[in-house]
Order: sequence, then C-alpha cells, then structure tokens
Amino acid sequence: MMIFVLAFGMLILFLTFGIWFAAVLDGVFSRRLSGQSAVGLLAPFHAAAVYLTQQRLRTEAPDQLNWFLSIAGYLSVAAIGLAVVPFGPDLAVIGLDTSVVFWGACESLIVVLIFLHGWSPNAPLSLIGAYRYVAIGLPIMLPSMFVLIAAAIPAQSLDLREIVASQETMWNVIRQPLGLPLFLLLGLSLTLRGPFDYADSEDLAGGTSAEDSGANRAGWQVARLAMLVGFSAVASTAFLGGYLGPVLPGFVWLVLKTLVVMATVIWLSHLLARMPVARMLGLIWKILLPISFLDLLWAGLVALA
Amino acid sequence: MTIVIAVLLIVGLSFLFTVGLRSGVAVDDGRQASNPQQRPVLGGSDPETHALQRFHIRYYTMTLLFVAFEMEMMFMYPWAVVFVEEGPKALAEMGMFLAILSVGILYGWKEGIFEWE
Amino acid sequence: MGMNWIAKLAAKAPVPIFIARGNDAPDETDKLHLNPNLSIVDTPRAASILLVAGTIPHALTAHLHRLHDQLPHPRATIFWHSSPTDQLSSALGVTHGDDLGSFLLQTRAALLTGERASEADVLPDEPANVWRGVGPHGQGGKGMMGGTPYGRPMAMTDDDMRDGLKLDAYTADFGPFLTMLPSGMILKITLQGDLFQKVAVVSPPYEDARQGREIRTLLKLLGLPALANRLLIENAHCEAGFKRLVTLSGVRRAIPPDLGRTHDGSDVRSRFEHMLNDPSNPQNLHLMGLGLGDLLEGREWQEAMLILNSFDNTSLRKICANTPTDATDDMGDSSEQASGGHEGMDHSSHGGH
Amino acid sequence: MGRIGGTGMTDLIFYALSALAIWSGWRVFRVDSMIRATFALMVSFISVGGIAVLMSADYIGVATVFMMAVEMMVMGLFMVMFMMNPAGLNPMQMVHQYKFSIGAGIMGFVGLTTAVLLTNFPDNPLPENRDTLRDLGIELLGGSMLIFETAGVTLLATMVGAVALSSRRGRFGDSDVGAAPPGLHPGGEPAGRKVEKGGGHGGHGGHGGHQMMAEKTKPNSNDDPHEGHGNMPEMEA
Repeated sequence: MMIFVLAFGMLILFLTFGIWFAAVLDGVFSRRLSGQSAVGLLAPFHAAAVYLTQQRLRTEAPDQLNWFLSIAGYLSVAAIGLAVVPFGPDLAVIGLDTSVVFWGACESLIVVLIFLHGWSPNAPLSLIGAYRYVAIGLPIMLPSMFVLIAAAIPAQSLDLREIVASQETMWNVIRQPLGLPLFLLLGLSLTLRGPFDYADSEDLAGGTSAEDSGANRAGWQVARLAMLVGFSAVASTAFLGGYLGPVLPGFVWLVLKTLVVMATVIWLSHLLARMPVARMLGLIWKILLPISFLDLLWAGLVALA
Repeated sequence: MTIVIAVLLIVGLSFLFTVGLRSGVAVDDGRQASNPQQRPVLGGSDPETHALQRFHIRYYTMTLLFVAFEMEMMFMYPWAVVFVEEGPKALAEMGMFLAILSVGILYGWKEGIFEWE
Repeated sequence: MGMNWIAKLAAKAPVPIFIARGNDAPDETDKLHLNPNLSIVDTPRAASILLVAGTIPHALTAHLHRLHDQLPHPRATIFWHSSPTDQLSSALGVTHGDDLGSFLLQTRAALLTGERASEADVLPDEPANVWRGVGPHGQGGKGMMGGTPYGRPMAMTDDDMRDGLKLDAYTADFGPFLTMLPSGMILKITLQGDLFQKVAVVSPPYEDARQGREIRTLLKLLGLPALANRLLIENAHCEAGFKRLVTLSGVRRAIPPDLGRTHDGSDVRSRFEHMLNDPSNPQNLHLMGLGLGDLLEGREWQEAMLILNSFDNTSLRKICANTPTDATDDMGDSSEQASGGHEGMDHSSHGGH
Repeated sequence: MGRIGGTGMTDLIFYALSALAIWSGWRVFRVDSMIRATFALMVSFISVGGIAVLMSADYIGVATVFMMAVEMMVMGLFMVMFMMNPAGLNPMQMVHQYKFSIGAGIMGFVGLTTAVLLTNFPDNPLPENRDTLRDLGIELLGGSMLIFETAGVTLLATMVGAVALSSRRGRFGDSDVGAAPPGLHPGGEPAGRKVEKGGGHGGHGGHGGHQMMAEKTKPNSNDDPHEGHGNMPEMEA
C-alpha cells in the first residue's frame, strides 16, 4: 500500500513537472530555430492562462460528449502510459506482466481518441484532420510494436520491469540500434508533432483542434504534452535502461533519460518536413515496416549469439 | 486488482482535471456560444451543409490489411517471451510466419492500395 | 472589476492575434511574427484580438464579419491601415505612426480587466435555418436525411472521380481568411473525403496578396513553421545555416515528384527550389490555359495546398482566370465526363433550404 | 503490493465493470450516431477486458483492449462511410426487424445465462505466479505449431481477399470495368439509374435511399424510390 502511494505520488510529480518542462523545451527549440530569443520558464503558465480566460465555444450540432471524452481520455491514456514505467526496481504504479501489450493498448486507444477529437466538432477542417491521422496513426503502430517485441526478446518477458533488468549489461539502444529511431517516429505520431502531425497541422488551420477554444484548447495541449512525457518515459525505459545508472538514485536517472528522449522528439519535430499523407503511408508500409522486421531479426540473432 | 484500481484512479483524476479546467475558470462569464460563433471555421465563409457525412476515405483497403496484420501481433507477444528458450526453432518459425504475411503486403503494394492518387 | 489571478497570468502572455489580411496589407504585417509579445494563431478560435491589416474589399466585408463573430469572448478588433466597417465601428483603428505591438498589449490588458467590453456579434443570433421545434423530433430534420437538422441540411450523395464510390460530397466556400490559402482567395471546393472533387474560384487572391510569402507558407505547410519564421529575418535565405537546416529537414524529398506539373514541366519541387534559391526573380511559367481544376482535382488536401502556394501571385491569378467562377457544371472537365456524366443537379441547390 | 481492500473490493469492481459493459452494450443500439455506437461497443469490450485482468488473465484482458480499440476504429471508418446519416443528426431506428431482434436478443440472453448457471465449471485453480504467457508461447512453437503457421496462411488469405474485393485499381485496370449491377428481378434490367437518361448518378446510384431522394432531387432525375434497399438502414415507418 505504502509503495503504491509512493509510486502514485511520483507519477503525478513526474507528469506535472514533465508537462511544464516539455512546454518550455518546445518554446525554446521553436524560437531558437526561427532565430529569436528564448522564452521564459513561466511562459507555459501564461499561455495556459490565456486559454482559460477565453470562452469555450461549441460548434453547430457537435458531439459534445465525445469532445469531452477525447480530451480527458487523451490525458488519461498518457498518464496510464507513464504508469507502466518502473520508477525503480518494483516501483511501478501499474506493475503488469504484460506491460508491453498494455502500452500497445494505450497506443491504439490514442488513435481512437484523436479521431474522436476531430470528429466531434462537426467542422470540415477538423474532420479531414481526424481521418488523415487515422491513415498514419494505425500503420505506424506496427513498426513500434515490432521494436518493442524485439526489446522484449532479451528480457524473455513482456514486463517493462524485466526489460529494464535485462539492460543491466548493455542498453537496448546499443544492442538493437534500429529500435529507438523507429520508436521515436511513433512518439512523433502519438504526440501530433512535426512530420507525423497529420491531425493538428498548419495546412488545416490546426486540424482537429481548429475548433477548440478556451478550456478545451488548454486541455488538449496539456494532454499532448502529457503524452510526450509518457512516451519519452516508455522509450527511455525500453531502450535506454530506464532507472539503471551509477551513483544517482534510479528515479533521477529515469528523469534524465526521459528529458533526453523528450528533447530529441521535440528537436526532430521542428526539423523534419511533413510529407503528404499518401506518401507517408507508402513510406511506412514499404520502408519502415521492413526495417522493423530487420530490427526483430537482428534482436533475435543477438539474443541467440 | 491493483492494476484495475490504478487505471480507474488515473482515469478519474484526468477526468476531474478536464472538468476542472472547464468549470474552474473564474473569468469565463458562462456565456453560451451564439449562433454566429458556432459556425465552423472556414476563414469567413459560410458552409452549406453539415460537415459530418459519409466520409470517403481512400485508405480503406489499407485498414483491412492492417487489421489482418495486427492479428498476427497477438501471436508474436508469447513468441517473444519464449524466444531465447526455444532458440533457432523460434526464429525459423516466426520467420516463416512473417514471410507468409509479407506476401500479403507485397500483393497490396502491387495492387496500389497505399496510394491516394 | 479587478483582475483575478488567472487574468493576471494571462496578461503576461503574448497576445494571441488572428490576422485578416486586406488588399494592401502593410509590409510590416509579416514582421509581427517576430514580435515576442504577439503570437499569431491559425484559427480565430484561439485568438483574443482580430487584426485587420489593410483594406478589406467591399465584397469581403460579410466574410470579415463572419470571421469576427467566431472569436471567443473577450475579444476586440483592431483595424490597421484601414478604417473600421460600419458594423464594427466600436473597433479600434491604428494608423501608420503608432506602435502596433504595445497597442495590442494595452487592448488585451483592457479586455482582461474589463475596462473594455468584449465586442458583441455583428451578425444576428439566428441559425442558418430555423430548426427548433420543426419536424417530428423537434430538431428540424425530416426522415433519415431530409430537412435541416440543427439548422443545416446534410451533405448529399455525389459522384466520385477516383474509385466510383458515390458517397457524400462536402461543398463549401473556403477562405478568404484561411492562413493556408493566399489571402483574399475564396474557393468553392467540393470534397469527397479529403480529395478535391471540384473546385471553382469565387474570388481570386488580391493583386498584391503575397509579396513573396509563398515560400514561407510552403514551409509551414510542410510542417516547418520555425524555419518559415526564420526567413523573416533579413537575408536569412542566404545564410549557410538556414540552407543546411532546409536540406536536413528533407523538404525536397517530402514534396512528391511531379506534383502540380505545368505544361513547361515545372512542378512544386522545382518551383520551391526556385523560390528558395532565387527569391527576387519571378519565374516565367507557361500556363497556357491551365485552370485550378486541372491542378487540384483528385488531389488530397495537403497536396492541393502545396500546389496552390507554389505559384507566385501573378501566375496564380492567371490560373484563377482560367477556372470557372462558380460550381455550376457547364464547365465539367474531362475526368468528370469519364466517370459517367454530369451531375444533373447543381449541388448547391441542396443547400438552399 | 499488500491488500487494497479484500474480496469485497474485487467484487465491487467486478460489478461496476460488468454494469458498464452491459450498459454500453445496450447503448450501441440506442444511439443515433454511428461513431457513438461503434465506440460504445468499444467501451463494452474494454470493460470485459478489465474483468479479464481482474481474473488474472492479464494477457487476454489487455489484448482484448488492444485489438478491440483498433478494430472498432476500423469498423467506425466503414460505418461512417457506408451508412446514411452517420452522425445521427436525424434520429433513426438502426435495427431492422425490430420486434424479431428484440425477441432474438432476449432468447439469446436467457439461453446463455441458463447455460452459465447450469454448467459445472472446472475447479482446479492454477498455482500462483504461473506464467501463462510462457505456456502459450511454448504451445505455439511446440504442439500447436501447425495451427500457428496455418493462421499465417489464413491471415494471408484474408489480406488477399480484402485487397482483391475492395481495391478498385489494380495491375489489370479498374476492377469494375464492364461490370453492371444485378437485375431488379431475374433476367431484368440492371438496377440503378441509367446514365443516358438525363444525367442520373449511374452505377450503383442507390446510396441515396428513398427518404431524401424523394424530397431533395429535382423531378427530372428519375429516381427509383426503391433503390436504397438492401444496403442502407432505413426508417421504420
């Protein structure tokens, strides 16, 4: 019981701190790249306050229930994704023997929730965003599942706790070099960023969130950032050894690695160009999927060697 | 059981947070959106019809292929757990399984289902 | 009325503004992107202040008013280098000499404290069609698809030029104040899913709509808004660092080959290259009766937007002139005829209930 | 992890999840929006997955959620694509043969419940911490290897079938070239409006269904009011 409360407290702390930091990092990267001065540490709070001073609008004949559920659900799934991450040996909020599958379930629910977010407002631009996202959100899950399965092979378990333990001697990022890059692409897709932002992109004036104002907008942006935190924690656990590390306590190591992954995802999102959706669909099935097969084969051969 | 409780707790808190955002805003004067405000964003134009419609997706064949592929994932999870124990046999069997499925992808590719245009 | 703590926090944030561009928007409008006190947003739903830059032609004032009403409260309108319309006479005007940035900040602060009342709607608070209490369920509908449920009719079945599945087509005017379309341009687009089925020009872009903004819009459409803003800095496009970033981002690979090909063989990729490397020299494209329909029909949304923004303004206006100005079917093109004849009925007649 | 509540708590969660599963399953037939119906079904499946996790069948429970989320998403796409009035903007009856389906539903429920109550379930609890996933893996690679590989071939057949049936464009040109819809009665004229007669829709023009056609179309576009039958849900009069 005590352990559960401790882990849960760490989860909340991790999530809030992570959301804030992700927002700051995002601001810093985008403004640096555009050749402007950096932003302040409190900027995310100010921006959120702006949304909260604005009226929350609805559209004509929207699906109000699903609009709410998509925002709240996205946040929940992000937090649940983070909850499977072990903060230390035997210190996970959701300690599950099949946590890799559980994370997969989170991934597929996110596609549903983002679709719902674009569907609910009954508006053309958000509807296009929603459908376009599904075209990419579904197939990009395949490579990500393959690399996670590859990460599970040396651990002989689908439990993230075991996967961390199996990286005691060597991190998966070295043992299976193709895994992390492929997984990062999934992160871009789950958090609606950069080259995989087919839902909320500029060519649709914000896509699924084009109709969001006030609290809805604040909620959606918070959920996106929460997803970034959750994803980064999972990635650092599966590929960078999670809480493993010398001298410092395990939790600190996990936080540091999460920040590194987070920064990488944000950096990639500002620097990679987005291609039209049909081209991306071909890329995923024809190139990324074969690469993930290769990763699996590699992982299998290494495990047998 | 702890797992289910943890999930329910997290979902509950997230919902509470989202409700809190909506209702806890003191500045929101509770004004309902007026009819002109409800019009969907079209850059100043007025739509003729509702946007919700029988939406014509172009990738529907791809989704069918995807669902079949996703099925296969369910076999891979238990496979990954026993891989090291079973050794080359596991590698060979899964290799065959994936090879069979890849034929499906190649066929779809040939038929041009990944293309919009 | 004092400010509560949320309003105090909000007052420190950059002012979210939505820019409605008029015909002769001042050159400094683009530079607003670099102002740290402002954040230029893509949708009126996120904006606190509507900035009208330049003169809005008379034909577009109705659109401006519709746009204005879509902003959430508290909101304000500022006319910059233009005079307020009659219906928006309470809006503020800023002329040449004034410092726009600080003026926007002051206005937003006044909105937050309540010193300045939020602007009321211009348009009457009425649904597009009367629906309350109409019909057997009181939602304005009739039967399965008929009537005007919640104020509007439903989209109706229409031909499809791609795979022949006749599903609902969505027809609407897009523009003139959408950030991804050239300003002033209104297109009547019929979409089947996210594919352009038919396109007609309701209003062409302004004569001086873009002043070399195409390249920045293209970069934004390709998901690189930070690089697009970097181009606003003097001589940025000559910098080696910028060029390296553009190469790194894989923009050239991201644009599909042969997209938006004209008769003389130039496509979006080559036009993008040209704009990037030689922005001062306009390209002389041989358009030869090329219409928007030839370029956009059958294209997916993002591709269509890339094509639209890959042309310089003169060429785009020429292309618009080659395009039918309304969605009536008398100009049906070859692809449509191939897929089994015209729609006998004008689609827009559905909407007229 | 210690005790968080006793059996009482487990029972409580079980009943809550069951109630959610049944309620959302019922909503599937009561809501007008295809999307709501689809995802109500998904919620129902997720609750069942939760119950499976509660019964320590972790893999089955989590996999149910995983698969169902994806499958309901795909089903939703198709539902919206092919059903008239997919958002339920006008209320409608989604069930054909309303009374019969209610009867069949009740019969099915009673039958299954009786079967559950009368069955003697085996009572040999597994040893604690038995790794069922590992057992499954060994089984797949050992005794059931042939089944496993056959599943691969079956899935391949599914893929090829799905692609062949639904893809219009292929290596040999459009699949519907020269195709004509079946006759309204054996040997009769092909169904659907004729292209040559004053610009109808051609092909399978029946998607419109009769309700809207009757009042929306101009009189000259010779609509046959019965074309909508068969592939569309319709209002019970």
